[in-house]
Amino acid sequence: MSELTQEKIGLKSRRREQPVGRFSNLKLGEILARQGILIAFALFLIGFTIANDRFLAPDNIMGVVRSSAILGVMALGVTFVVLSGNLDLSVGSMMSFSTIVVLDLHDKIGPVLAIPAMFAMTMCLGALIGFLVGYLRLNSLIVTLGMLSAIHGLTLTYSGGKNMDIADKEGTWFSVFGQSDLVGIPVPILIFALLASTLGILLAKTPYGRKVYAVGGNGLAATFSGINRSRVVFTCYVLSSFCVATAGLLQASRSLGSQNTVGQGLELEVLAAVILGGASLMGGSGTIFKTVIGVLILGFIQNGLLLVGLQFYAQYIVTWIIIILAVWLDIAAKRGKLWSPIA
Amino acid sequence: ADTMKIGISQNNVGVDSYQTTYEKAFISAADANADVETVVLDAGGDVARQIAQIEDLIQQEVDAIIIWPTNGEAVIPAVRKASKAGIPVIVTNSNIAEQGFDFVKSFSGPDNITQGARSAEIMCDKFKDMGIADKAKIVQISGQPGYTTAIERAQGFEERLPEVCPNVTLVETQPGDWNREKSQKVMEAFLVKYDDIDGVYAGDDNMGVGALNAAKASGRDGIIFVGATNFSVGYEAMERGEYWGSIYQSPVDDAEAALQTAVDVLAGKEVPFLNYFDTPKITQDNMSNYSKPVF
Amino acid sequence: MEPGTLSTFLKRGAIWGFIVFELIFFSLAGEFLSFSDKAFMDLDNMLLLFKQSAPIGIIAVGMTIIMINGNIDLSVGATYALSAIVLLDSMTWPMFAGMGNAVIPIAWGLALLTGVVLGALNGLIVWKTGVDAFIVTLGAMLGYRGLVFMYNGEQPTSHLNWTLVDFAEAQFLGLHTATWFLVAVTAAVWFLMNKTVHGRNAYAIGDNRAAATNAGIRVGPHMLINFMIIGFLASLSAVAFYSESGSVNPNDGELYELWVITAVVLGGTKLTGGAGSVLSTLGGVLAIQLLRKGLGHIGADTETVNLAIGIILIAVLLLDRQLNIKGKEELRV
Amino acid sequence: MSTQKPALRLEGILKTFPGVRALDNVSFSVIPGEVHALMGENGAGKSTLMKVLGGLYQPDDGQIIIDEQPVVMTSPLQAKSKGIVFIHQELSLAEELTVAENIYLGELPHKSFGRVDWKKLHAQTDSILQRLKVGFNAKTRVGELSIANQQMVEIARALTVEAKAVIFDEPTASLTDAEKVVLFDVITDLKSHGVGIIYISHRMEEIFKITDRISVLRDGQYRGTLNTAETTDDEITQLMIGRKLDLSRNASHHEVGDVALEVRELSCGALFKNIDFEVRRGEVVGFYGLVGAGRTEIAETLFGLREPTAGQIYLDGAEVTIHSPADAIAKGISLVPEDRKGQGLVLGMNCRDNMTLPQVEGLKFGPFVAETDEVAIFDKYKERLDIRTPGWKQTVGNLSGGNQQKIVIAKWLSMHPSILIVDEPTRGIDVGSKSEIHNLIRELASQGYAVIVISSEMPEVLHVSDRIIAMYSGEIMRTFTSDEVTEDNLIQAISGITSNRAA
Ligand SMILES: Nc1ncnc2c1ncn2[C@@H]1O[C@H](COP(=O)(O)OP(=O)(O)OP(=O)(O)O)[C@@H](O)[C@H]1O
Ligand SMILES: Nc1ncnc2c1ncn2[C@@H]1O[C@H](COP(=O)(O)OP(=O)(O)OP(=O)(O)O)[C@@H](O)[C@H]1O
Ligand SMILES: [Mg+2]
Ligand SMILES: [Mg+2]
Repeated sequence: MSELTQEKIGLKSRRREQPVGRFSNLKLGEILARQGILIAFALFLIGFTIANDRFLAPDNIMGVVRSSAILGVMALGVTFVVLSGNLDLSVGSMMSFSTIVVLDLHDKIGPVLAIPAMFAMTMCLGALIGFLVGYLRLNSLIVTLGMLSAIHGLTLTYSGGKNMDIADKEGTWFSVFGQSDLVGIPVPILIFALLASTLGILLAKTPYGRKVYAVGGNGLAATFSGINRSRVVFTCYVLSSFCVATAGLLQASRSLGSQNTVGQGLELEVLAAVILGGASLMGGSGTIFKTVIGVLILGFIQNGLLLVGLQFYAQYIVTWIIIILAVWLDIAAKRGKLWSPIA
Repeated sequence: ADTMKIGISQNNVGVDSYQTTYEKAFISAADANADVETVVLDAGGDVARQIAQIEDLIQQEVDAIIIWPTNGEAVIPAVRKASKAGIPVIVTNSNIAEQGFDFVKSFSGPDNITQGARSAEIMCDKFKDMGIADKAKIVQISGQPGYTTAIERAQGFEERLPEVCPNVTLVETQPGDWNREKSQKVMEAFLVKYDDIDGVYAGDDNMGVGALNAAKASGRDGIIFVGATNFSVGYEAMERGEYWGSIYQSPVDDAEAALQTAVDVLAGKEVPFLNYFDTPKITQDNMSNYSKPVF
Repeated sequence: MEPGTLSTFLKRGAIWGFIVFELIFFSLAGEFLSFSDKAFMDLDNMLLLFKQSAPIGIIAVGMTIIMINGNIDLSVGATYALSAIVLLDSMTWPMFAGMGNAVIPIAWGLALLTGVVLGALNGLIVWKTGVDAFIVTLGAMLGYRGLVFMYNGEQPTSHLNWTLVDFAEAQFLGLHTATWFLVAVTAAVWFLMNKTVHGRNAYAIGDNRAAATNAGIRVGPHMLINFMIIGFLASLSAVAFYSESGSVNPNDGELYELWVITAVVLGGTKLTGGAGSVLSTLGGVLAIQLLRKGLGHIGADTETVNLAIGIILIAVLLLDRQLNIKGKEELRV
Repeated sequence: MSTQKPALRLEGILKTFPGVRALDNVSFSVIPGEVHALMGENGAGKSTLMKVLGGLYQPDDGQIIIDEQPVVMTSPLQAKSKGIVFIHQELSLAEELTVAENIYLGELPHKSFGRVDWKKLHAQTDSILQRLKVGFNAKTRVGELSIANQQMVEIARALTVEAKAVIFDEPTASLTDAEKVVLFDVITDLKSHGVGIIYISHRMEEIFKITDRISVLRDGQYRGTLNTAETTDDEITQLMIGRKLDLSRNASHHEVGDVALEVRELSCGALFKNIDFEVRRGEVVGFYGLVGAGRTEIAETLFGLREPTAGQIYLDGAEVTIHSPADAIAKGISLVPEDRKGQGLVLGMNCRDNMTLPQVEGLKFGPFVAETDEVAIFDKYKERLDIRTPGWKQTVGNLSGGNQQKIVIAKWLSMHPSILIVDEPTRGIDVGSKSEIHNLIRELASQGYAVIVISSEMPEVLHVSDRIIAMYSGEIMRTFTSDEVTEDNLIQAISGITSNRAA
């Protein structure tokens, strides 16, 4: 690297008058308007509160957040994958895998060893996907769909198809992750919050986060900037599998027993939460904060509709409408126009 | 004797441990019988795939076909094809619609409607013991929408309950999709919404235990949980005294009955057309008579 | 583009190569592993293969258009189920009572109309709100499924009309009715995408939407029409399938969207739009169906089937990549 | 001329973007049969004005008048129907489609049932391509063409319709001289048919060669119109940037140092072969050649993006293998790539983050990115290169083309490389900034950097280089020192006429 500093090159400044008023600062109102998703969130919180006065009861809120935590933890990881311009449809199936594995190992080698062993196994799967998508550049949709199926087969083989349950449910401390409270807040919420803030900072504030955005925004430009695109994608999948393992731990600890299909179908819910939060499927845009909002929206929709007591099919229909309205409002606020400019 | 080639198309094996245990039991029963060779297929819950599998089995010229219908009516034309090809068809676990009876030799499996009815009786009897049969309020968590088993169990329960306990009210039903986690979420909402819940009927023990977990987490005691299809989790919860009762149904019996029926049909024996195997009530009171389910 | 240049054919060849591989593998493995006396590559079995590929195949052909156009449709499974309900239920409506078999074309028409309307609704929302098609149709996947359940609760909707069943089971020139549907749809869509202005514009929009807009192509109406086409094809698939089976579960067609998309991507259509071919999609559909059939033929159990399907999907991509490597001169990116 | 009725007029156009007033009460008109240049610095609002005319943006105020009738231009389609053809600054092509389909995009000729009339399409396209004297045919896939040829496809669109007015937004930015000649012929031809032409370019020599009048924008405001025949470089520049420009070469006579980069017998398949050259510290080496001569590929190889099939690379005398761009950066090499949108920028990212992307790993405060340092770097280069943006938060995709290019240059300058490779560095950059960049390149050299400049603009190569390497078809034809080079022998060398290769 050259010894020269910028000062030695002598950047002589070329003074020019900046035309006054040509560039004004963004106004507060505009900044608010960009957070359309928050407005949407607020709107239907109000709606549900009117429909059922128990909706905003602290217990209920705590309950919703707690049961959203598992989905939420997975969504955090998937946010990284989506930001890097890829998809991950294998998270549901992988979560079933980690839940089953940790429950099985709990009785065989004890929780202290079972937890790291399960994390290691899950993250190996994540690394495999990361290798296929990151280094071999295979299409992530198909790879992860294939892994969805393959990991399901793996789980069935591992468990012999049976439910997996901890023998001594009363006597194990393993339930702390899923069932106990700390300073009055359920531990799953704390774990979710901790992970969300850590990953949020990782994404927003560190060089690694910057690289994830760059790779998802324009992989070629990232490569031309000396970023190892393969490695970034690889780590995103490993990170995602770490989140999945955490979710599996929470799940296992919450119910101390599980079906083989505990995570089935979660992949689309997770993806919906991430997209609802405003991340672009094309990669390169989205934040952890928004994903958390997306997770909460989904959780509160489900809970709110149950509280209102709609038939389940009416819930489907209302969810449809809310998802589209929320995203519509979000982008309409960003572009400042209700209707799209598509010709 | 010549070996019998028997093909089976199951509903959706990966989805719960009942079906997986069934598959395992079926394979080992077939292995135990030197005269039987099997092709075990899984429709993954998809009617189209199941019909394709029946067509494939016909094309492979198996001697008999066992089918666990994904849809009791949609498979009728495919079953007719098998029957036209001279291949006897045995239906297992949940029956096909009457229109198709002409094309099948026998049905073997549990009676879902009776199961639902029995669950209602278990629930009612318990309420009577507790002296709240006049005012109890219950909620139902049903199986995956669209599945025959889910529909029939709910139907049996809902029809029988008013007959035995006319004053018990079923305040709300929501599906739990055979999924413990989903059921737990549904129950959490019920608990917020209703201050007064005396009983929960769940379409299977997995969901029942999910609901139980929700109640435990929110510290609500005194709720009577009744399920159907006693899983080992349910059995354990009964041992702990947290879960009241369920319906004892063994996938091993189910699988063995189906295979035996097929073998009998091929051997030219007379078999009854409706071949229900018994699924008794199991509660904390009589559970010592039953061994813990293996699944 | 005049399709079919040698280089593009070779690039798309991976899927056909894979089909050949499957045929050989299952034929050989079948000799040792299967107790069936029938060979895997039996003519009847191959004819069945086409027939069994029809439900997914017809939708996949539609999905190819949508994906070339740069969108995606996750609601096809629900559209398929709802059209099936309309098809079967309408035959029992009192207003058509006494019409005998004349009700069949009416029921078909109503079912197809359902698909077109649902597709149009998706298309309109995508067009007018500018919300990404992924989200619009993810929502619709739930919403349309809700309509399915609303129609008849959790009960299956059934109407067995044996005339219809016989028609659907019939074989003409050896091909089953459903196969004819698949063939006709593939041919029509191939024509549409390669020979007509609409098709070429759809390619352009998917390739570079800004360029298409700049050139004065009206992006919205094209997307709307394409969503109507896929809606139509989803219901056509239902018509072909349920004419034969006569009963629809409310959760039929679930996960179809994923298998359809898999087939389309295996066929080489880009998820980002602008490139793809209907014929290769057909290859993707056949490859998947053949895989299931073959695994059944050799008697693999559920775990193995799941594992094998997963691994093989990935293997096909690897093969494709290997075929497309340009050699040393390629940019290392 | 100005007595004639204008073909179209823009009056009092106002257009703002969040935080930017791109056009402020701008009026502008074109007379049939004239070539009217629109000039201004990067970000002055030229493209925006044309997009308003082309129906891509709706003005906040003002009106468009065509044939004395006010029109509300709501879509490109409508603009087209009014006879306005827009050749965009940024390539606007569907790469998977053929040349013919792209040229007639949006108006493919068709027969019954909406069938494309391929025969007619290809016949029409072929006749247009003949006029343009290009080496590809109607059925070629556009993605396979070089950037220059893609630009020719864009230009071909001007010939497809009965145009009233044709807008060329920097059509020559990626053309070589041969293609430019063809373009000018086309323009002359259109002109003779009474078409009004709006021509945007930063290249003075072109402006004087083909335009009749020149309108100037500055900071979104209209600054006046001049008759080309009656004006001078200086006068235009004065209007554009408000001061005079010193275009003389920074006569920095500094010592040339040791060899920093040495390349021996370097080959990469058929792309280039037996490349021998060296660059010393303090030296600017220019690479000149036709499109496809292989210059970019050499640069990419030096930057670790391609694996050479033979040959050696030495840095400061030691042989090295460069595995990846990250490796190249670590070894002190920077590359300003040719394609700013595809390779240079993450368009959805803000200006600051784009600029510091290659060094973000080095700008740390603990585990975090040191954002204040980043902003400082941004501010420094914003000032130095006069980048027009409301602030570092602006998304790069919203900048004008030239300002985007400046961000790319800043991105690599701020790395303090010991070897700097710039590929078409001033593509789309205005005269003021261009001379500033040239000065910067010279200055960098004088500070001891080794610089390679790849350019298809002869004046640029001649202006900045100490030595010039002429390439033809993947091989070095000759190396000139700045004293011996003339335009003629340079042109001969790159056309493969001379074959006395330099040692
Ligand atoms: N979509 C947009 N959003 C925000 N700002 C924009 C947008 N488009 C253009 N601008 C801003 O408007 C101003 C004018 O840009 P324009 O592209 O018209 O410049 P130009 O004169 O064509 O410059 P160049 O010579 O670099 O092409 C610039 O400051 C630019 O950043
Ligand atoms: N014969 C050719 N026909 C079409 N495209 C070509 C040909 N040769 C090279 N190209 C493409 O043209 C582009 C520019 O060519 P290349 O980089 O080899 O030349 P260069 O000397 O850097 O020219 P320039 O920088 O002026 O584009 C590249 O994308 C390359 O793939
Ligand atoms: Mg411009
Ligand atoms: Mg080049």
